[in-house]
Amino acid sequence: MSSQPNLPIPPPLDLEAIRARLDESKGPQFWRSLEEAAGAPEFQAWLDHEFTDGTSEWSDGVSRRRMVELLGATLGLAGLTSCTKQPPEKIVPYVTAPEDVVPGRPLTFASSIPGVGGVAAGVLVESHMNRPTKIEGNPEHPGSRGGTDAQTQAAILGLWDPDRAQTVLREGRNSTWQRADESLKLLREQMLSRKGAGFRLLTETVTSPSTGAAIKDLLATFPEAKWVQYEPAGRDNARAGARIAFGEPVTAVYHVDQAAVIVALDSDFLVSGPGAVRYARDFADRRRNPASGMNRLYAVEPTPTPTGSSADHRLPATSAEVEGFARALAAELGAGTPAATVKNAAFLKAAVADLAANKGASLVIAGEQAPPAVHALAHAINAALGNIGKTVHYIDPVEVSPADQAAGLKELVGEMQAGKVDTLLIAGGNPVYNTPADLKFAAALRKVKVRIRLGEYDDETGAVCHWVLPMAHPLECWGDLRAFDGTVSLMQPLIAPLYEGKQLIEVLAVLLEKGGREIRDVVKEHWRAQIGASTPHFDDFWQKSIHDGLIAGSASPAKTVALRKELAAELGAAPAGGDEVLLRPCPNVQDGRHANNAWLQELPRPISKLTWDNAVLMSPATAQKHGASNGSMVRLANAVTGPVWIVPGQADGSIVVHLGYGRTRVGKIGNGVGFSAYALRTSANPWRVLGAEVRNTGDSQVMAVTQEHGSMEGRAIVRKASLDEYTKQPDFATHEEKKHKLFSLYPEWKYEGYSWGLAVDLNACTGCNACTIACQAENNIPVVGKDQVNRGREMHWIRIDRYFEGSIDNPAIHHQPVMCMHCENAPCEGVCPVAATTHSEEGLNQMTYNRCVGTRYCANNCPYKVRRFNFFLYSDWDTKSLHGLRNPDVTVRSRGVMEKCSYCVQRINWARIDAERESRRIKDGEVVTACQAACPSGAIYFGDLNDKTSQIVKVKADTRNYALLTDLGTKPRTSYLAKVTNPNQELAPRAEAKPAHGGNH
Amino acid sequence: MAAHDHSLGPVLPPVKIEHADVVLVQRHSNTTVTDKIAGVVLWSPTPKQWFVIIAIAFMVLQLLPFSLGNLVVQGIGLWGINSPVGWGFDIINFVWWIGIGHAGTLISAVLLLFRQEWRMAIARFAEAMTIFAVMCAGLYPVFHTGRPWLAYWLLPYPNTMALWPQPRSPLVWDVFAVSTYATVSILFWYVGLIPDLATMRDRAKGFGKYIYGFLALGWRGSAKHWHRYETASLLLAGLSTPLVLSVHSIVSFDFATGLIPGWHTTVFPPYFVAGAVFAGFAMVLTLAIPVRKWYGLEDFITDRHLENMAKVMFATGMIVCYGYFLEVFMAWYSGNEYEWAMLMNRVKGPYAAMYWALWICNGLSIQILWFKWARRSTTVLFIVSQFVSVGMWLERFVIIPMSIHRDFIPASWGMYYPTVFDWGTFIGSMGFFTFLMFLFIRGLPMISMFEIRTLVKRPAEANH
Amino acid sequence: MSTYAPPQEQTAQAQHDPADVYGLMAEFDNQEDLMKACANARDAGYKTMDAYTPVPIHGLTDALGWDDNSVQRIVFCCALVGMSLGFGLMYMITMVWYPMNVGGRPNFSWPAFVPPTFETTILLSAFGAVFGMLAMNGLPSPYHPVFNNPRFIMASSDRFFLCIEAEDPKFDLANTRKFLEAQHPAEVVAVEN
Amino acid sequence: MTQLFPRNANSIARTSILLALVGVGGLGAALYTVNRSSYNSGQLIVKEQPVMFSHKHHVSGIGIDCRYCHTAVEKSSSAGIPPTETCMSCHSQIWSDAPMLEPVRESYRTGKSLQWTRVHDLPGFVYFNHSIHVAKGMGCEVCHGRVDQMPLMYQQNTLFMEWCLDCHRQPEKFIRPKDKVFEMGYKPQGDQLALGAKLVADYKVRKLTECWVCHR
Repeated sequence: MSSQPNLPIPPPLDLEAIRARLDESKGPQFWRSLEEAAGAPEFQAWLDHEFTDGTSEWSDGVSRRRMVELLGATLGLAGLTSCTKQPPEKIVPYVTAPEDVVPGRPLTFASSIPGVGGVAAGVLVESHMNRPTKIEGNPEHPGSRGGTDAQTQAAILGLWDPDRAQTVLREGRNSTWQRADESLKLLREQMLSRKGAGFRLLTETVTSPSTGAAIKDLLATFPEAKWVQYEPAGRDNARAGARIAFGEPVTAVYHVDQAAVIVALDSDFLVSGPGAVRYARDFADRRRNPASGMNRLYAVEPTPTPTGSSADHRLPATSAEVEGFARALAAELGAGTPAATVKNAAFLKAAVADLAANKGASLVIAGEQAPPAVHALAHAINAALGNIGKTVHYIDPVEVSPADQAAGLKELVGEMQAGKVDTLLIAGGNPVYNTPADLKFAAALRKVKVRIRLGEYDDETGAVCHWVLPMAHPLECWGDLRAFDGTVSLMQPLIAPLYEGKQLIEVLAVLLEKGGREIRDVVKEHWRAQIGASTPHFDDFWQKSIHDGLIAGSASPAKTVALRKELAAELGAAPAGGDEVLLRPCPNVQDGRHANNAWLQELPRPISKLTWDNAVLMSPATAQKHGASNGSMVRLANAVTGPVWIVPGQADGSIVVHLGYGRTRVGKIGNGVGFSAYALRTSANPWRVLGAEVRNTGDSQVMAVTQEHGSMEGRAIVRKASLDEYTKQPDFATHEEKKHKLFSLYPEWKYEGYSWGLAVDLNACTGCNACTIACQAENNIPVVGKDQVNRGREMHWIRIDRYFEGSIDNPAIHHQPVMCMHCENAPCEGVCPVAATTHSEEGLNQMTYNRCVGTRYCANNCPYKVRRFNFFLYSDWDTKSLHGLRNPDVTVRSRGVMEKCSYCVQRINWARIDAERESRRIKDGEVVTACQAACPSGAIYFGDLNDKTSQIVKVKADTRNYALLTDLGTKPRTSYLAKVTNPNQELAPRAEAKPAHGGNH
Repeated sequence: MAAHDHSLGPVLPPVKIEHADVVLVQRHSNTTVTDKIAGVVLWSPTPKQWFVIIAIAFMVLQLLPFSLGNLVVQGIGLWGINSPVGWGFDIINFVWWIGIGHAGTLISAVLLLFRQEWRMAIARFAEAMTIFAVMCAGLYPVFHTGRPWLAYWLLPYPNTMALWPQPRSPLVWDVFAVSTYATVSILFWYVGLIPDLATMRDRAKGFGKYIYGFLALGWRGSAKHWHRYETASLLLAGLSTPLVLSVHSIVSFDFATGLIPGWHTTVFPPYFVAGAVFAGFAMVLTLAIPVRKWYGLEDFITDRHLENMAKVMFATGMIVCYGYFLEVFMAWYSGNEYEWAMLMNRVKGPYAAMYWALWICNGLSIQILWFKWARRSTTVLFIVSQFVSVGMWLERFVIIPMSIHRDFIPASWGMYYPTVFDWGTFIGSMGFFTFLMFLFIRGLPMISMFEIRTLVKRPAEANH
Repeated sequence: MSTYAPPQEQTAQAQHDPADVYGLMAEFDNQEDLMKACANARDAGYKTMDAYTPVPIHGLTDALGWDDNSVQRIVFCCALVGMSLGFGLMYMITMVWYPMNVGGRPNFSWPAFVPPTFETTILLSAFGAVFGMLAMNGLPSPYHPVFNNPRFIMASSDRFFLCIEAEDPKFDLANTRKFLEAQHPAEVVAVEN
Repeated sequence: MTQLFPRNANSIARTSILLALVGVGGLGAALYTVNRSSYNSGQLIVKEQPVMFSHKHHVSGIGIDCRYCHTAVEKSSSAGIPPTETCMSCHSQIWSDAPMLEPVRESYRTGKSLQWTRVHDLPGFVYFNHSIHVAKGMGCEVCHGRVDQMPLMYQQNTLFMEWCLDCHRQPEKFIRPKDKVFEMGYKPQGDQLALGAKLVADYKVRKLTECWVCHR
């Protein structure tokens, strides 16, 4: 049926693709006839732009479509009538059937994907006929426990991205790997003669032991050669902090579940940074049941993060104030550092008291971008509190070489400037784009005689290199990586490289004249050498490890560390305060590596809900000071110009700008989205620009934001209470609405068989967006582009509503994932004139796309506004590679039909069929929705409400359980567990929030 | 026949009769009635205004195929609708046009039941307006669907999917109501035309007489025919009266059966019907006032007609205002926070201007009709009519987009801005309407001759 | 006065072969005379006759001694059919052909069936009224002997006619003409068949 | 002479009305027929195939079980089309040089797949699962007909939604004992409806007629 084994690209007649084309719509047919009818080049261009990416090209809306309007109008009827019958469909069977591939049934393989800092995310990848289509977390993996973050979910789109570097380029002209290898061999000859002098290897952070070994091998063979690592959002500060504290760049591993009190210093540890996925789970485990040992989180941060919004107490603070707070905290807790003063003494006092009261059960976490001093202080405080070994332990750095990357890069550029570098091999990363502006990397690079680029995209760096070698996507690679706790996570390819991609270790092999070996074996042999001796039956062991996706028990052992006396001294003086511009990796595209990932570009940023743009984030007061409002363009330090976005709860005086935008050469999606903040960066101060001039240019720009209204209007939507209120009244969320009985004139429907229901624990939800992307990947949800988002037409089936509550300067921030409620009395169903949306015996609110004529009445009548409409042909029919990405079990919707969350009915159906075949009931946990599977903190529960033993039944029995707008009599199947915060009595509760009760009175 | 030519045209020169308080200026015989009205079509020179208007209408009409063509080809996204506002101009205009249609049926049916003589002069005209308005209205439900080529799925017909429409949906009710309304209106109109078509047949020259003759079905004014004819007309009137009430009630169900604040309102059916008549009479006046002038029909459409229409318009207008008051009152009285929020959004939300404009157009402007002189001044009536037409359009804007753009979950609130394609479709349909209306005036007797004849005082009566 | 001067030679009296005479037609210039003429004809025992007028005249059929209420009956039957068709359709769709759970409402949610049923009732009744009326009137009949009278075109404008048809048992070309001429008509002509 | 229309105009008028009515009815009937015709359903139409494969020969002639080639039918949604090697497992020995089989051998040599034309072609938005139907006692024959008597494969049934529903509403009319599923020309012992009712109960067959059973 589908692709043959080892065939790099799915064959043109991919069953799913054809199915997709045959999907109910006349759309694809029509477009085909339009193409045929009008083969004009500008037409092709138009089609490409409008539909291959279906993104920002929409932007100037109607006008840019003018050209085809008349033509379109005339072709209209032809297009519509010409497709009443299906074209004949081909079946392409295997020639030789591979083992254990059953046509139509997906297989799952364990693998790993490197995140920022090269730290592994353990994943399971679903593969349909050798087409990887969906990424899930690996429950066996310590860094995942089954959860994933948004980037990992979106990696699958990265794999199929049609804009990836597709072939070897030599000075911009197509070439071949064979040619490349030849010149690499020549290079090897030269290097041998000169001991590799003048050869430099520039990579991102390497945590892969086998690749590390190969590099070491290289450096051994060519002693004069040098290896430099650089990542713009690397962990330099963490390492530096560890050096100050312990004299060595150890990596800290936290046991968040062991901590009763946590202080996050400018740290978003629940969502970003190594181990975040695991930490989110551990953190949530201490909040799922408020009654038993709920933890308390203090967050001190410049700009609101998901972590900050999950905190019980949050203090907006400029980076200087954060450090000041850290110093004061350390001093108060007797870490032997000089005292310091802070703005908000009460907050400090409370935190200190709380920490002191929980020695050994408390935790202070410094953020990835926090200056080294803060890291050092955090270590010192944890030591002082006796947390080391309890809530935090230290391990040898997970990096192969924990070098100071900034320094390394600086030196390299110096050498390049000085012409000391003849050959530079840049593997991964994108230095021309993301190195600090003051280094003028591009200029220096031009001084290098031979510039070789191994990259996933022919990007900004590739543009100035002689050779551009396509790099394989992680899902096309064999390899090994280390997880946040050192666990060795194994990578296995899910598909042969789509575009001739190779991995660094293969290129090195050529230089080392060790080519020709299967990477699979290279990795295996590496580990045989490492642990083979100590492992009986290594081959079986290895087989199992590959199957599990990790080497069991390979987590790095805890290291005993001791604080250095010099710590206090080396902290240096407290930093100067004052207005600052802080640079932060974007929560979605991070340092820019995901800039061409349409899913991440269109994914609303967790707090601002912006899409397709980065912005100059300001507190309301700061914005006022600069006379700026949302969208007004400001010029920063006379270097970059960007639109302002006002963020309640941001620290006054701190302006935050996200990195990763303004890419000029990455692909159709990422080019020209936002502005590049790297221009503000200096190698000395990568994260902070002090006293940068801010000038309001007077013009403004439209921002595509998915939520225009941030207030709950006093309605009982997110219901919450403090721990005390909760203990006083456990059913605070519903006791109001319990007062009045809702009745119906109609008899109730009975649900005898299965009865599906879903619940979201608002106490666990951090608003990290993983579920939204997981849903998008699972259900073939299209991307619509900035202009369409602007018109309020985004398609996400799960929207995460973000509400501000309380003072505008430091509001409480609530996240609420809203998907279809599958109401038993669904308002949408009664109004559909063609019965395209009806109710199933199992209580699902069914949306039958192929019956929908698109009156949109259902969406109008949906009180939750969870229905999404295909106003245009949003699904991409034309890009072949994207057909490979699609989930064959879900119809690809076409123009003019409604769609919405289906509770992943395709998964329910598979489970039901498997169960029925064995004539048994579906077991609890057998059906896991995509969002539930992805959620790092395990906030989503799903199951059969008629199975009294199921988890969902227990969850819905919780006193916190409530449903939205029940007073409308819709009887939703989706419900929420009300939020309970654990404020410190010493501090006035953050939001002057008495619990918002159910019912509307 | 040979003797018959333009020189023998209108026998009575049009004379302005001051404040004729009669339904027919009594200087007519059956003959002159025939000559005057049939003459408009058959031999009187066509006023130049007719050419101007129909030319403009024809040009404007071109917007319709352009807008709809693109819509079908490229997608409904060309309109300004979005999530949460799934209905915009499409349904606004649908309701607006349907409403306008109602005046015709009301005049020809309800007034016939009440034996109102003044209906006779304007009925034909108003019924034609009904038909064309319904045709315009009918465009929207079809083209507002995401996949118009499948709109026929709303009809109950046996198919290989074994699927049927879903009769709980008000949209299905609409299909039944609107199609029935269109059919019955056309029948009613045609039946009314038959005797006059016979007259035209007997007056026309050349090929025209064959066309009229064909349409007249060989009507010969036999007493027995008249007998059954009158029975049928009476029955049709009796059927059309509940029909016309049901149609706009059902249209109002599209909203009243929804649960959106601002839609979920029990007062809708009566006040939609009243609003429909309100808008309809405004449109009748808009058309009647200039036409009567250009064709010198003051004898037949007298100031009495204008005044009566003004009175109906005024009365229905006041009912509509009562409806608005009731919405406000219920929002407060229900004590429901969503209802109240809905009202506040109307009063001071982003679209507040529309709401207040609505009050000015439909509430304030008609107050001048308290005065008799105003009710008899064509200028005043014409201007008020324009206000009312705009006002009734605004009412639908206030009800449809303004209710759904901010409903229950604040996070999903949004705004609605029409695009050029929204306007193109709307204005295009106006052109379509005007075009058809003026074709009708040129080709068929716009006033029912045989009914007017019944108003002619015969010498017998005229004497005493 | 009329806008017409129908050619005189055609209105000249001509002797007709009784076989191809449809009837005798008397022309009146006002409806009072017509009414009287009809009443007299009825009293004189004529049955098969008809009057032709440019306006509906109440009581004219009584004067002709003729009555009929077929249209009412047709409409009533159509109404019943329409109602049962409408409701039957709704019932079959929701209960028999494809019952499904729609928004938790019962399959037989009859209140929702009322509007469509109402509309079908009206629709069929209207058909009954219009097509019943035409059928009963034997329309369309583009050809009819009465049109043979050249002055009959005035019947659709301002003249009134009474035609006593040859079928009438009491019809006799000479006597009937005498009878009609006694009714002060503008003129009496024999209409060819 | 002021008659506008000739004497026969009346009869012409009335007949044309009659004809119009008949015409409208006829048009409806025509649409209905075309809609259900094999032109629309593809029923009973033999499609061009790269190799003239005869199910008749292989099934009734040689007696190969369906599952020998359609291996996935009990495990998966798709029954599975055999890889070339399955053909070659026999045809490397017998008919190993029949010109008719050249495409097969070529495919095996070159590793390029044979491209069959799909005979039972459901639209993309319909999700049919072979395994569950087979597991619940629904014989191949019920949908695919007497494959053992088809020299060239064609589509036995309309595959219209109404056709699916016919069985989904009354499985007892078609269900058979599990061990007879792959049997061609199966005849129920005794009354199908009685037996069917029993089997439906035994196999816990659900009458699934809701949308998401087939459309997702």
